[in-house]
Amino acid sequence: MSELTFKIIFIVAVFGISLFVAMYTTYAERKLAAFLQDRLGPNRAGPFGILQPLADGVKLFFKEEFIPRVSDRLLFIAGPAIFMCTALMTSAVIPFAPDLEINGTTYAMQAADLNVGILYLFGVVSLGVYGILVGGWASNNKFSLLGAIRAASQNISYELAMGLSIVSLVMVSSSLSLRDIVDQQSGWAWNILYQPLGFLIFIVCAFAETNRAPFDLPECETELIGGYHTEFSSMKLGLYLFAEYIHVFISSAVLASLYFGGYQFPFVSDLDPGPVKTLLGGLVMFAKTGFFIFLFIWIRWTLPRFRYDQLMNLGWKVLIPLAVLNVLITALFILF
Amino acid sequence: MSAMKTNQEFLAELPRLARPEIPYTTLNLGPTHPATHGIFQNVLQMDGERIVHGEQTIGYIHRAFEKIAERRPFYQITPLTDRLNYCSAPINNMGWHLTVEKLLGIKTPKRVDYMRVMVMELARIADHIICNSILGVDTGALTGFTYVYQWREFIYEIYEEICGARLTTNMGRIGGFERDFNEIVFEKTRKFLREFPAVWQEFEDLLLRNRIFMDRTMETGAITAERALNYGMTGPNLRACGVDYDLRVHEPYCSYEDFDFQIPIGTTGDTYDRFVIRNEEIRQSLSIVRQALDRIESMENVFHADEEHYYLPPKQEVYRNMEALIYHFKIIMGEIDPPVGNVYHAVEGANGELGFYLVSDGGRTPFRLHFRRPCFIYYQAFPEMVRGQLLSDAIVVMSSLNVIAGELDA
Amino acid sequence: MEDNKAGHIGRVLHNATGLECTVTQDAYGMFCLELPVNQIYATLLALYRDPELGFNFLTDLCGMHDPDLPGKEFCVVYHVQSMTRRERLRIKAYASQDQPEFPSVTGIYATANWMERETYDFYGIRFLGHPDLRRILNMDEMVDFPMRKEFPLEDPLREDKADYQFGR
Amino acid sequence: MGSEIKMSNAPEGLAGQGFFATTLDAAVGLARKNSLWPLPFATSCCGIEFMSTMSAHYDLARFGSERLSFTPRQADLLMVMGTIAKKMGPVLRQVYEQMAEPKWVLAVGACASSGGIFDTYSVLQGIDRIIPVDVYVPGCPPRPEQIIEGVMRIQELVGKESVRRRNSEEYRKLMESYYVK
Amino acid sequence: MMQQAKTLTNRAKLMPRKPLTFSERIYLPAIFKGMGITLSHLFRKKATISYPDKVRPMSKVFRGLHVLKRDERGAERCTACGLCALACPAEAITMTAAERKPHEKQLYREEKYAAVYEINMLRCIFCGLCEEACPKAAIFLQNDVMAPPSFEREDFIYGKDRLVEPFQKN
Repeated sequence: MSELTFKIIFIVAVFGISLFVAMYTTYAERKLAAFLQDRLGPNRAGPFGILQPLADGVKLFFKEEFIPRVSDRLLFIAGPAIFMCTALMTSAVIPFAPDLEINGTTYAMQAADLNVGILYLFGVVSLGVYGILVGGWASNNKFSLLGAIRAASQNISYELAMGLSIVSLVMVSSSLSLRDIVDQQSGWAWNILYQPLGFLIFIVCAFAETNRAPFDLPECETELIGGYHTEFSSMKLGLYLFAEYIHVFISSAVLASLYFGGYQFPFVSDLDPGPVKTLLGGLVMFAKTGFFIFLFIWIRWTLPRFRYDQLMNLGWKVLIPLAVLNVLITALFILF
Repeated sequence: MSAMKTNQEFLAELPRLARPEIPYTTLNLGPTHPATHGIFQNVLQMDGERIVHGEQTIGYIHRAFEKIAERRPFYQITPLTDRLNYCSAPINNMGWHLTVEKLLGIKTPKRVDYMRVMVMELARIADHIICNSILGVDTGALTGFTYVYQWREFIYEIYEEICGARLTTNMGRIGGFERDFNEIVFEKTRKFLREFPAVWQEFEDLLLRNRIFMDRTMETGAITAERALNYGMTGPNLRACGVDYDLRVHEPYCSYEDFDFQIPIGTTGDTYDRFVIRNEEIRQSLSIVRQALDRIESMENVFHADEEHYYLPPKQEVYRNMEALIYHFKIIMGEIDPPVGNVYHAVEGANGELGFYLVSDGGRTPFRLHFRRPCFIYYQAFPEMVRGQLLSDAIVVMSSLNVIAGELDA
Repeated sequence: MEDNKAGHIGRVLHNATGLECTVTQDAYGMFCLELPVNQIYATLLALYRDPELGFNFLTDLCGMHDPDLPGKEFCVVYHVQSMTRRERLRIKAYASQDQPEFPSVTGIYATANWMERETYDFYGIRFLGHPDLRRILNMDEMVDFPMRKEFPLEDPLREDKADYQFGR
Repeated sequence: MGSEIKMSNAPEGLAGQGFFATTLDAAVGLARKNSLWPLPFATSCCGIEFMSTMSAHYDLARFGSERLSFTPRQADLLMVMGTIAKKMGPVLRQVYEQMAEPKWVLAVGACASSGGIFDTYSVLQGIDRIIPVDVYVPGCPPRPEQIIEGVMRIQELVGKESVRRRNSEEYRKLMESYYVK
Repeated sequence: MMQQAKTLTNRAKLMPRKPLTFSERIYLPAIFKGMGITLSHLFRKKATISYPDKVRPMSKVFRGLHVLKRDERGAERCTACGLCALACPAEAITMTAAERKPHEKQLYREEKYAAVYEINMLRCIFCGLCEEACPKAAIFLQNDVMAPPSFEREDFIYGKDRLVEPFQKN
């Protein structure tokens, strides 16, 4: 199998897995929310309701496409498309499992091993906000516009702190490639142990970047009704909702890779490269990702949300100084 | 970045900002906005996310209660009062019965009073549960709501044992109750008193000292006691400003003077204070229910005043006794010959002073019945309370005021 | 003692406004006062300002319509309350069908705003000096005043009820 | 979670070795009925009972309907709960018109269905005067059981409906009779 | 005025406002506490009663769907006196009275009976006043049956065919 064929297969597989995970994250969200609230959650569509996401998907697909007369048609369609695309693109640089070696050929379990992987990640994630901004603007609805503005300012503010927390991580690992970062964390040598503060800042920012509670201000059901997607129906809405869950999935994967050793696990790291290691490594990676997805859901159903100005205060006055402090501390450690 | 300014700074700058060439954004909050529980409209003039000015439109579920009341005999008005503040229907029922009894000069036995007190306090708890947990929902924390709502359901179960309905209870009759409380009522109330405080504590733990929640609610929608009084605020919203006006103590009705409880008051009158006051009122109400329950159980089984002109005779009597049958017909036809007069009676509803102004001309229906609906009166203050604050504040202020549309619009 | 209380309120009012005020107490313990329309504002202001009586809380304001009282068809009932003395005072004022006009007390009580709008909405009683006298509960397009006794209660368009039952 | 929960039945179709074929209508109907996102148009008392329906004891989520969409664009099921005054009528209608097809309407409670106790000049005597109603739920307010029952009736309706019914002449006529564009 | 107001009663209980402590200022302890609470519910017994399969027990006095009772011989109790219609605040009950013919003696208990008896279930508010008003114990609100939802408005006019309880032979 040539390199290219494998890459294509792998990329398709990653897309498929992302979509599948995102789909079942919606299910998990509903089910877990129910369990956290002493309820049962969806259980009529299929055994334990596992066909629920499918039902939602089909329903959304067959719902009327609606483009308000006063909206900007082109941008209205572009919004969800951009959002979905960027969400899917982020998965390119994530190493999902250790390399697979068959008959002397090495297959990397990563779509693209960029040496500036982290920068790519940032670039694409910040593009994602355009999806919200464009969609919210094009709707020509005040609630949508407010949501879009909130999203833009929130994402920009939190990206700074996120970037700074990554800076110290990069200082520790002296590489911008996600793969290198993961490979360095073999066994128990996870970055969380060296960068606890950085991790905290990063995870808070990750919540904000994915627009999840307690930072779900752009959407904010009780204030802005649906925020940026108020005017969207049918599959356009589906794309927005779906992309949000892909974001959750990717954020969890990035969190796992950067701070929790990705596919590294004490026993797994020591194995010889081969299908077994790849498989187990992949499982470890997914388990860690799954935990973070659970965390995302768990926090969402526990906390009240911030107010717009408090969110800004937290971002600019707390997280960024803390991140700078973290950089300084890390620098001092490396220096001495 | 205007979001960084304090409200005072913002309001001080307003005249400068208010240039005619830059119009404010008009944001239409309602009538079907998710945060307007029930239906009313707030037209907000916004400068970014700041509210410059607000104006409400109400009347979206105006149902002409007062007009209907002029066409119905007294006992048929009870189901109407249910639908005033439907979150705590029994308080409305009892308030109405107390008003009519005041007009007719009926003295109810102590046990009936205590039974009423018990039911009213349960209703108050139920109402405050809704208000505070919905405040949680509006700040984004949905989960606490489902925990405490289970206990509101439990209160429904108690209602159901008493009267046979869950929400709009039509509970009680002029002169007492339609039947005695059964064993299950006492049992369930005991269970409620035993187990609910822990659940409520859990809910408080989720929110009360959580900084996100505190930041959201503190210093939002504050109003001074003076303005609150001028706006006619009563109930928890007034008490949050530091005025200990509580009709249960002020003008004790229904033997409230026999009970030992306190009136929680706040200091600043902001959303957080209203939340805290309602929490504490739930605790006080629990204590009242406990006291009432102890007294009821040790008393002889009377559940209505002995007033053959106004209270229906027992069914068995109606089948056998001619006199009873006549009274039965007379009462159902509404021919109870009430005295001519004006009565104003107020009870401490869950949201404040719930008054009934009843004018009787001696006919079978009231000549005029006016409901003093606390929500209607204090909701006027909303624009003043949110002026200069953010959109998110408007939402939490709205839900902490606990405006019930049924009461608002009547 | 009770009579003295009523008399006391009357005297205080008389001293403050210079107008004749006879306060009585009804069978249910409520102090009552009947005033001509032109004295309402002065009296309520005096009540509001008097620190001793402390009637500074407007509990309720509502209208009333009685077509059988010629010249006094419309009535506005004010309930004011003194929280410190735990007393309530009911003030009634009448106006005729031809000129249902009352002074607005919104200048004293912010709360009177909606109450007066409601009364206007229901009875068509005009409150002079009200900042924004519009309908509040009913639709703006409505022309009648629904709480007047002659206005029918029922919706004329209903179809699922039988009117012939028992004289309705 | 016991096995006594009745799951939605698979649509009728041809089952064979490794394949299962059914009509598009049946499949879409099945999907739709298990994913009815309600728009709670809660005005009064019934809205409180709707809260009960959503909360732990009754849990409408079991039917896949817990995602409340407060924006009409995303809703499938308009649940009108509570009195609709004449002042509110145009608003309700606007909300209905804004909903994307296919849409269903559930009138919950006496007031929404017929005006109920409020036979007055200000209350609309049943929302079916301004929008077509699919299922009525009696009660004032109905118990959550009845609301769930009503949602199940809607599900029945949704499951049977063909994908293209909304393009049909009959449907257009219905809309025209309500002057819905 | 506030000074006056503060001394209204001697039962006031001031709810003090405690300033945020350091641990509260840094958000995390409260967040973890909250997460602990919600997590503990994850493993708790669920409160849900799966309605169509399991029915929540209702009280004995629950006011459900109406039924027109028969007496112990199987004759209809209703005598069409109209008190229920009069007592109904929703005006949901209509009836037409008729004289009992001699051969109908086993059908109707009294000499007058309701030839037509209709309840508009959409109007009905289930307040129970009709049951209370009935001097013959004829109308009764069942405690275990709820009025079912339906598709058509006409389905809700309950005539005698659906109201009178089925004849049971003892």
